[in-house]
Order: sequence, then C-alpha cells, then structure tokens
Amino acid sequence: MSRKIAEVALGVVTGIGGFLEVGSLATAVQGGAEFGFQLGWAVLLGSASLMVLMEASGRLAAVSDRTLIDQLRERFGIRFFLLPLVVGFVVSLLVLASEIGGVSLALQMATGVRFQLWALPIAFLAWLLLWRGTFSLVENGTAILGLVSVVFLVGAAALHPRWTSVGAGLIPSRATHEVARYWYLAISILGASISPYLYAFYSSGAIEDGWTTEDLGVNRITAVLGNLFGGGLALMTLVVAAMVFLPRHIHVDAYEQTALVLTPALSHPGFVFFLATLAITCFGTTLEIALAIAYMLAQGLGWPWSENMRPAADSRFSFTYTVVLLVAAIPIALGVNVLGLTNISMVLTAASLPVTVVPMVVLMNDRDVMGKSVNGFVGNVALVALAVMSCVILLAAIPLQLLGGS
Amino acid sequence: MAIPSRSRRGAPVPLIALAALAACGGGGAKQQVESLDSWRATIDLATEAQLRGWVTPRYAHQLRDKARTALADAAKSANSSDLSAAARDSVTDAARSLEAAVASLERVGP
Amino acid sequence: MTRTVRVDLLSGRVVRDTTGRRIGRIHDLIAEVAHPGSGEYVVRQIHLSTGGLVERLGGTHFARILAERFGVESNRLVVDWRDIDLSDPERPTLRRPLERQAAVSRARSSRAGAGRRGSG
Amino acid sequence: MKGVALIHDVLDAQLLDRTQQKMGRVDGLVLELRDGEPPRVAELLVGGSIAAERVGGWMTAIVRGCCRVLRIEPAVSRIPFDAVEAIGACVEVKVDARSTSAMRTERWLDEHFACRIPGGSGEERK
Repeated sequence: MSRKIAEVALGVVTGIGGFLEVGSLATAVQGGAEFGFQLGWAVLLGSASLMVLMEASGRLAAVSDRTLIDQLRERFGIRFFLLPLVVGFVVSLLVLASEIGGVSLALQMATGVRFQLWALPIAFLAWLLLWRGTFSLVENGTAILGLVSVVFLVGAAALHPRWTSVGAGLIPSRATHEVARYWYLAISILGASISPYLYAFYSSGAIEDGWTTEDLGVNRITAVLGNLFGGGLALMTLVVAAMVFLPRHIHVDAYEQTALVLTPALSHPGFVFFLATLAITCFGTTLEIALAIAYMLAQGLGWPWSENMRPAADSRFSFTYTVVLLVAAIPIALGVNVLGLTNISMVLTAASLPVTVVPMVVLMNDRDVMGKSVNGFVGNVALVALAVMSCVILLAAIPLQLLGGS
Repeated sequence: MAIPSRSRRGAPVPLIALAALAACGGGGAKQQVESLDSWRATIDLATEAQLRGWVTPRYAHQLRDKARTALADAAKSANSSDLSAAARDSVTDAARSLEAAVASLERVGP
Repeated sequence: MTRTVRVDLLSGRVVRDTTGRRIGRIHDLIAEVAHPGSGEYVVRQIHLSTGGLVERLGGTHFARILAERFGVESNRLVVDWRDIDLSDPERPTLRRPLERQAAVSRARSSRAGAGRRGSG
Repeated sequence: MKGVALIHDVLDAQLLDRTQQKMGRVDGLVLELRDGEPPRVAELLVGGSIAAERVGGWMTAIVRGCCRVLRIEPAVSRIPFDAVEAIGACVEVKVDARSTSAMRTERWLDEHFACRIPGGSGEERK
C-alpha cells in the first residue's frame, strides 16, 4: 500500500512541478495583465482537459501494454498515423525551442549574459542528463525542483486578491473589450496546458514504470490531483499578473517584463524565485519534450526505445533526442524573439489537438484495445466534448492569430 | 532631446519596407501609444523595484535597453507612416514620457 | 507461375464483381494454418465491408473504425478465396456475381489486454 | 493460432526478435497466389520504402530522394512467415534482429554515434 501512496505523491509532485513552463507562464501573465481574472476559466478548462487526456492515455498504456503512439500506428495504419506524427513533431519542436529560450532568458536576466549565448550550453546540459540519466531521474528530478513554482501561490496570497472575483473569473464570460485579443489569449492558455507531448510522455512513462491494470487507481488520482494543483499554480500566476500589471496598464511585449511581476508582493525573493521558476520548469520541460519527440518516432516506427537503456542499445532513439535538442537550440542561439515564438507555439499546439484527441475517442471505446476498461459514459462525454472543442480551436486559431496575435 | 529623425536621403526601398512594416506591424498609432505607455509603466515599476532593492541593476539595464528599442520603433513608424497630425503628436508625447521614465531609471542605477 | 501480391496495398481497396458493380472494400484477410501441424498459413476468407456510410466516408481505415465504433455497423461480407481474384491489387474483382450473403458478425480477433501468446 | 486477421493483427504490429528486442514494425505482407490453391502468406516486409508505398507516391519519392542523398540502398528486410512464433500485442519472430537489414541504421548509429560517446555503450541498463 505504501508503494501506492508514494506513487500518488510522486504523481502529484510531477503535476505541480511539471505544469508551469515557458508557455503557461507567458500566457497566464499576458492573460492576467490584459483581462484581469476574466480568463481564469481558460486555465481551469486547460487543466481539466489535461486531466481527461492524461488519465485516458495512462489507462490506455496500463491496460493494453502499448503507448498512445503505438496504438495510433497499429489501429489506424501508417497512412493516417503520419498526420499526428508529423504535426506532433513540428509543434513539439517549436515548443522545445521556446522552452530552451525560456531557460536562456532566465539566465540572461540573472547574469546579464545575452540569452543567445546560453542556448547551446543549455541544450548540451539537457542532452547530458538524458544520455546518462534514467527515466525516473528525468521525471522525478525535474518535478521536485519544479516545486519552486509554488512561489506564485505565495505571491498571490501576499497580494490579498478578492477570492470571490477570482472565482467569478472561473466562469466563462465574453470579452468586454478587444474581443479578438481575449479569445486569442484564451486559446493560447489552452494550448499552453493541453500539449500533445505531455500525454505522449505520460503514456510512455506508464510503460517505462511498468504500469498494469492495478495502477489504474494511481493513474486516475495522479492525473486529477497533479493537474488540479498544476492548474492552480497557473491560475495564481494569472492572479498575480492581474493584481500587479493590470492596474499599471502593463502589456507584456517582451519576456523580460514578466520578471517584475512578483516583486511588489515578495520583493527581492520574488525576483529571484521567478527566475528560478522560469529556468527550472522550462529546463524540466525541455527534457520532457526531447524525450517525447524521441518516443513519438521510436514507437511510431518500431525502434527499440527506453530512457532506462544505454544509448547504444536504442541508438536511433538516443540519436533523435540528441539531434532534436541541437536543432531546437539554433533559433534561440540566433536571437529569435522568445515571447513571439512562445505565443505562436502555443496557438499551433492548440490548433494541433484534433489529430491526437479525435483518434483517442475511438481508441478509448475500442474493446480490442481497452477490454473492460473501455470508456464509461462520463469518460466519453468528457473526451467527445474535448474533441469537439479541439476542432473549434483549430478553426478559430488562424484567424485569431491574425486578428488578436501580439 | 528630439526624437532622432532619419534624414530623408535614404534610398526609397527601405522607406517602402518600413512603411509596409509599420502598416502591418505597428497597427496604427493607438497600438503604438499603448505599447509606449506600457513600457513607461514598466520602467516606472523597474525604477521603484531598483530603488527598493527588489531587482538587480543588471536586470534593470536590460529592461531599459528593451524600452529604448521600443522607442526607436515608435520613432521610425511615427516618421514614415502617414499618420494624422493628432496621431503623430500622441505618439510623440507617449515617446517623450517614456524617455523621461528611462532617464529617471538611469539616475537611480549605479 | 507463382505471383505475389501485397496485403498492405490491398487494404481498403474497392472490390467490384464481374459486371463492374461495387461490392465493398477489403476490410481484412483471414489466414489459417493450411492443415493441422503445418507451419504454412493460407488465406481462406476475405472480409469486405459493405456498409453504406463507410463507403461514402471513403472507407479509410479511420472512418471504418469510427463507423464500427459508433453503432454504424458496416455489414460485413465474407468472400471465399476461390471467388476473388487478387492478382491486381489496384482492382480486386469477384470471379462471379455474388448474391448478398448474410453479414457475419464482426470477426472478433482479440489483441486486447496483455496480448495472446499463440501456440504458433 | 486460430484465424489471424492479417490487416488487423499483423500489419503495422510491433516486431520482436528471438530475444524480445524491438526490430521495427510490419510494414508489408506478401501473399503468394497459386492456381487452385488458397493464397499462401509468404513473408513479412520491414522497411521505410515499403511503408512509403502504402502512404502514396509522394512519400515514395521522398524516401527514394533521401536514399539517393545518403547514397544508400533502401533497406528492405524480408522475414518468412513461418519464422513467426506468436501473434498477440506484438509479432514475435525466430530471427536475430541484429543480423537483419531492418536494424541497419540502428547498427550504424550504434557504431558511429552511441559507442563513440562516453557512457553510450556498456551493460543494458543505466
């Protein structure tokens, strides 16, 4: 029994430490700075959707002993599978570059050395950890360090917001002004939390950790609690920005501005912990995405894969994450605008959801795959609603990017 | 200190490019003014933060440099694009108050 | 004269009878041991999906699974190997016009759970 | 094994070799047509160029282009169907993966990439 409690605790820590990253930080701060608490519902919807997708992909892996990517190839054939593979690869690569950009900026703000110079060293350090480390080191190490992001809860509490109006923001409402911008930020907040690499990584993790049908309970609790706390932190980020930036009419045009957000509440520690949160959570996510891309290719094409193996035993898998880290570091080393890249990656992530979510509706109802753990009525309502939402986002993403994009 | 205006003799090509850029990038005077006001508020907060020792001087300088690039962009689009006189004045006023904020930030810094 | 054909290129192909009428699409080919004890496998049955909606959805693998999953049972036609000419994977044809046989319930090949270790 | 649905159970399935090592997926399946006899399941095919044919002409062109650029022949591994030991969540074959061309890239990267970097090779687990 204690093993289960340890696993649940670890799962929750992963949820907290792993939720915030360059995208959710940027979109939550921009959302709070421009619309106060009003976009709280998007953060809530994002983490609720992630709960559904992670629980489903974890259950899929535990029951069928195959990851989500395996099933996408085996059930739908190579022709259809190319779509989620190519879309997932491109979008994850863009988000990976943004994450490396996030770490580089944090180090620039801390040391004064330009962020371009940090890109390759960060990619090298990430590669070294993947090359020598194991799956649990990557997952647990980054999650425990990621707990530093609790600083946003402390910051929000220190600002004494009216919690009733924060709660009111959790109810979806129409924009009073700049409608295109409002919905653009809503979609980027959703894109920041519901990322395909997350549930591809989570589903592969269930196999790496050797989950079986006994772990379904742990899977459910982890997916729900982890994302509840993680989403809560993103909401606190939005609250802090609403209390500090909105009254001063500060719009976030450059990522550097965000480092000020915690200083009125927590003074110097607020600045230091913000930089620590940005650097650590983005670095943890860098490791996760590099692995997730390698998982996608390896599982899709049937290569040997496991982070617990020596790189030589799965050389194509380890070669993939090596090349991907290098390629993603290049745009940052060339000085691409990190905030711009982050915003575009979040919108593209949101727009790419249908290619993985819609097939999941089929997989989770396929008795050949799930046996008796097939989706129940509630599970189906949630997943189908999510699939419909993802299609709506896909249609709205491009026009909103043009109209409301920064 | 007047906004550094670019002399007219540059080849037409860059001006056309800038106008096009300003047209789609700048998004009109209102957005320029909003962006400049936002930067002024940012620099004010940074000045206060540095006075109280919340942030390091190194970080404050980075914000100042970013504010300067925002100023330069505003100057470029204000000169080239065909703004109405009122719009141009509003952009110039916003830019001037941002410059004042940047100056006060520099006075604080070591 | 032995000829070969690629099963993966047959998947989803439209099957017509000798008069050129569309019968359905190749859903699966069922292989069985040639005779007990031998290691050789032969294809004795070819399953065609003939459901109206599945046809209109273009019969892609994806559409077929979605259709089956949500109660739009595409009725299945089982064709014996003697009645179908697979030599040209582009245009598999039935050797003789076929009266519509009773749709067999979906052949449940179980790959669920921990996977079935066949005796081989 | 009772009836095996070739497309549903075998095509695109994960291939495991004699030592349970992953060696690619079933990209293709070949039937031998015989007059007066039911078609015999001849062999499994593993290879990017095989999968590309199933996707479409444009994909075949891309794969052929890459092979020409890298100056290599597209590797197609043919595994006789009677080498198949079991068909379940994966397809297990009585073959040594390292000797087949399906693992050609894996072997090349093993020698020229993984083993050249400290910590790359060594015993199976980290």
